Amino acid sequence: MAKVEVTLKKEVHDPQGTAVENSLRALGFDGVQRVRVGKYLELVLEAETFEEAAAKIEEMSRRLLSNPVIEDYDYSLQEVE
Amino acid sequence: MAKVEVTLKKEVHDPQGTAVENSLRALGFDGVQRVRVGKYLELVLEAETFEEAAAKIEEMSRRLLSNPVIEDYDYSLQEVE
Amino acid sequence: MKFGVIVFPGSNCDLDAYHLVRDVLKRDVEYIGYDRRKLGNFDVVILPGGFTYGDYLRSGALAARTPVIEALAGFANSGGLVLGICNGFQVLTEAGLLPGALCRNDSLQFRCRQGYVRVETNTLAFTGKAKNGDVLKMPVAHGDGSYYAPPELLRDLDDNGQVVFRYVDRDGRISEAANPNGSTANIAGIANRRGNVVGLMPHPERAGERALGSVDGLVLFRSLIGHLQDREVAGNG
Amino acid sequence: MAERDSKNNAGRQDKIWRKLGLKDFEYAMIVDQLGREPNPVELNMYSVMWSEHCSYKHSRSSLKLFPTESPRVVQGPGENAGVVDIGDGYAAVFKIESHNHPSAVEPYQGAATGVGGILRDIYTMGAQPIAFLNSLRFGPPDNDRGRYLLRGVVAGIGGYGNCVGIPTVGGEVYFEPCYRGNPLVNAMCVGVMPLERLVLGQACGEGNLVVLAGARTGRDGIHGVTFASEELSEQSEKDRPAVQVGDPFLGKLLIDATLEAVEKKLVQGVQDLGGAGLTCALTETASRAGTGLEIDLDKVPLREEGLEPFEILTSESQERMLFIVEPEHLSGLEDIFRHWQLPLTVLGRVTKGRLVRIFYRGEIVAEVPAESVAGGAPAYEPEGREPDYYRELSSFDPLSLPPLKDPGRVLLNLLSSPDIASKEWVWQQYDYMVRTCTLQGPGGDAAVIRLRESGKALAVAVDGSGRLTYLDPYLGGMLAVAEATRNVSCCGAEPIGITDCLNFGNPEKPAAFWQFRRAVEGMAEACRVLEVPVVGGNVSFYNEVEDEAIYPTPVVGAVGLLEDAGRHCGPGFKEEGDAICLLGPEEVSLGGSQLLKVVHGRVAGRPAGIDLGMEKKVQALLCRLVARGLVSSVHDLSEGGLAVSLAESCMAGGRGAVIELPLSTDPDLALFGEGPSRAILSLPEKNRDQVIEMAEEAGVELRVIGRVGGDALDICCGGGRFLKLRLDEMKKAFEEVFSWMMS
Ligand SMILES: Nc1ncnc2c1ncn2[C@@H]1O[C@H](COP(=O)(O)OP(=O)(O)O)[C@@H](O)[C@H]1O
Ligand SMILES: [Mg+2]
Repeated sequence: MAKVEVTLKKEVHDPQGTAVENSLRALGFDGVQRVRVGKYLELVLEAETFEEAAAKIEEMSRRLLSNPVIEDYDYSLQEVE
Repeated sequence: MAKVEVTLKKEVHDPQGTAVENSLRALGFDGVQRVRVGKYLELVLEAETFEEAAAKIEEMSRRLLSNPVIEDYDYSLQEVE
Repeated sequence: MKFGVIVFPGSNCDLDAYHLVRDVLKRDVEYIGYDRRKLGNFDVVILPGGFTYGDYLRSGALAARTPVIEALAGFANSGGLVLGICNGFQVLTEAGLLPGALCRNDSLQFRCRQGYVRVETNTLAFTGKAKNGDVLKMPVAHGDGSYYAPPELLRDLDDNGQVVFRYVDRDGRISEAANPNGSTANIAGIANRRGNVVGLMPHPERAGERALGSVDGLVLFRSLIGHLQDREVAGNG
Repeated sequence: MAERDSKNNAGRQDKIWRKLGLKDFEYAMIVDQLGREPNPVELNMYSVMWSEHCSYKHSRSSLKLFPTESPRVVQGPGENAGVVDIGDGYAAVFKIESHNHPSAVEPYQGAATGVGGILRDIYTMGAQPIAFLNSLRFGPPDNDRGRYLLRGVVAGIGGYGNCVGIPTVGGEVYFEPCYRGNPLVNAMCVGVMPLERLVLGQACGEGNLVVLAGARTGRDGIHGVTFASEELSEQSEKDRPAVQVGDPFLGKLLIDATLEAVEKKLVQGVQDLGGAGLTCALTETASRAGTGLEIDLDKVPLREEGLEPFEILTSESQERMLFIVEPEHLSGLEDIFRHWQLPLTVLGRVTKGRLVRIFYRGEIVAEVPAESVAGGAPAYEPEGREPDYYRELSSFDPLSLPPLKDPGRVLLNLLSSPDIASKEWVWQQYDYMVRTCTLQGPGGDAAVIRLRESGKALAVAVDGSGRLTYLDPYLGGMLAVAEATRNVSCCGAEPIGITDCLNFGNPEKPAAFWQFRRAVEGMAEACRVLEVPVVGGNVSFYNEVEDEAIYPTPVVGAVGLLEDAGRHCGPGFKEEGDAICLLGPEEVSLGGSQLLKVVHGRVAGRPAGIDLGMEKKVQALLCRLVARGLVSSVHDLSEGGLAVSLAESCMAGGRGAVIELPLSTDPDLALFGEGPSRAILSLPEKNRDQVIEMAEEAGVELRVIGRVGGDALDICCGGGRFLKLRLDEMKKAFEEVFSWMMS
């Protein structure tokens, strides 16, 4: 299984993050300094090796799961049966 | 910093996941068995201890970041200066 | 002269564009299915508004990866005229046929309202019948319309006259209140470098009949028709 | 087979029907109708279908009071939506439905799936959906939870409607403390179709195939109808399975595919899957057609493994449709669904006899008479008793309050109160223009949608009355019908039918049932006199939290026909110098008024009564005036009375007005008193005599009270001035408060 995190690049304005930040403050949570909101994807896929899986996920992330103009991605892999 | 993942509960239909899954297949990625799409949040917050931070994030996740009726959440913490 | 309207799963302004071309402008128009691998013989291809694939993942992202888009890219590369309206604009940026990206409205809400745009360049096939500075009344209706371009790209767009429309108030002034989505530099529509692919968030096809409150959107279509007629004349002579 | 199962389980299922919401007496009826004890699968099927939501057991006898016929009615209540002939071979199809309880626990998805559900009811009939409306009630938006609900519900309605590309053109939003824990979310959909395309939800034709299309079936929404048939409690928050996630993308594909199948005449019957899922769709279609069904549950495409037969049968997974198809048309249907990449599965076939027989892994797991499950539930005649508050509140005399000191201030106050303030914050989140047929969108008395095929137009409005129905249920019922139909008349359209959503408390409580019964009687009476049939609707009971019920809230969706789309009228003053007239009776009251609520914080007194005969004359006159093009604007008088309506007409047209009221006027009553059957008109001076004459002929009072002009609303009386407010200050009060409140 791959867990992919897609986040807005730092330079890109993140209104959702700001809104969550404000709501948290309004709810009385103090000490919140910065919130960014992105996407989280879980993909279950078949692959022979970790390397193969990683290559696949890389490519999926680049070609579909993220938009390189505005987003970065990161992922982690773990084995499931 | 806390990284929070909010996902639809397993039993709940995830239209986004299904659409991404179909699209990946159409792009020729084979071996994709299941995709779920959720939210990913990064929060920078002040806390004296890890326990305090964890408690805060728990409460935020429950009260604002997710709706327990349809969503689950998970999080991890790491120290930043 | 023939217009085509691509119908993706989840397009929903296909009907409106089709109706405008056929019933108001009285021109030939045909729907193009999303599963087509060849476009056929069209002079202008419209990517209509709507929610292709539900706009799941990102607006326009999944539609931008369908077979018909490859055909469209070929069409555009050989100089064919392509107009992306609203979701169509999003599809074009996702497909890399237009630069930049469309992000979530800064209000985080869907916005449907009448508004105004200013024509920034009238040297394109799409705006030939307008004057620079003309103010057009056209509605917007979208949730992800905030145009983003990194600074270098922004400069390029300006330098090359690729910014086609900006959000303005009724008097043609750029203002925050006139910007429905937080778009960079009030950008409402852009062209590719070559000027044959244009995308805009507002809906010219909803501003084509008096009964609907505005006919200002017609100038885009009339410009295209004029351009094609000139080309025919030039071709024949 | 089924019988043996039930014997085996007889011991174990010890009163399990109670857990499923059935009464002992109802269980006995089931055993009687079945001729044996039901097995657990069958019991689940009965329990969902005999829930209040599906069986209307407490409302059925009252609903019989509604007139349901007119020369135009093609299909009244009993099918998925009502169908009314609009000439030229076309019909209007419409229905309203509640999604209150799901919206209370998950506002976005609750509202979104409410929209998806009512949408399916329309295209199930073969009609192209052309408009959505919604009627919403919340607690005051002065706290986070209230705002959270409002924000989520509005986003959910927009999220679904915008995505499927059907414009949301109208609605209403009100705020009262009684809706705090139990908001009301009623969604209405209107469609149009060529009459010959009408298909019904009937499983006709022995040997025809039963086909399921659309989304896979999962565990979501199991027993959703039971959830909707109980009071909300702490437990509801945890009632996860009752909430579904909508998939508007799939919804959009299903509309297109279904309508194409209907157009090509490939389907004999169509039924959407909504409340009670497959069980409802199967037993209702069979029962309507008087046929039986054989269904293989193994064929149902599942989203996850391990669903039990009862779960498959009662799941409320969204975006699914059932088709009855002649075998030779199956491949045609498959082609269409394949193009849209939609799953389509043959589940079984139509049989002789009236049994629905369900197979699972080669065995019969349920065998039930369709009519018994779908229509065998008891009809109760609950006891009704006038509640204690009723007389006490009616005896309150609002005129005993001290006179207002500064009517101008009061008007600004009213304009910025959440009930009256502009709801643009809401509707700008809805795409009200897609399909390019919206001639008048939100913000007027009714929305006007043109019909490309005929040059005609439909006017649609939705109106409910909670506060007034609370104070006087019979009157409130009449007023809801009168106001909704008047609103379409104001645009110049003749009301041709209504659909209603009855939101009430627990019908097993005599006070709540009394409210219900009286309101229905009032609505029925109004429909009779106004000659508008009820062609469909929905009842939502058990709108209570911790014993506190909502105001009894009947909501009426009205549809009107405009012969000429080019001739419709809006509320805004248009021309400088136009005469302003007040049309309709003089009788008004401050009982139950917005003035009393906003300024004095009271909900009490007797609302002004209604003369339904006069209402009818007023509506007919309005239609004639607009049809002949004699008036520049028409605006209904409702909440906030004359002053608020005048202010709205000024703001909508961007023009001021100078008003001179008759000498003997009591200012508070004249400015802010509320009463039915009234409207503000503006008209060119040259039409004045003709309009006065037409009003006289119609037997309707009409007084010229001022003229359009200037940049202020200026209301005088015999040399004195009641109030003068500049347009921009009124606009500020009216337009800004909502966004400010919600940010
Ligand atoms: N208040 C009402 N007034 C008129 N008809 C009603 C009312 N409530 C329900 N009905 C009718 O009863 C039938 C069953 O309603 P319902 O179970 O809500 O249908 P569906 O399952 O298609 O949503 C429908 O034809 C509906 O129009
Ligand atoms: Mg139905």
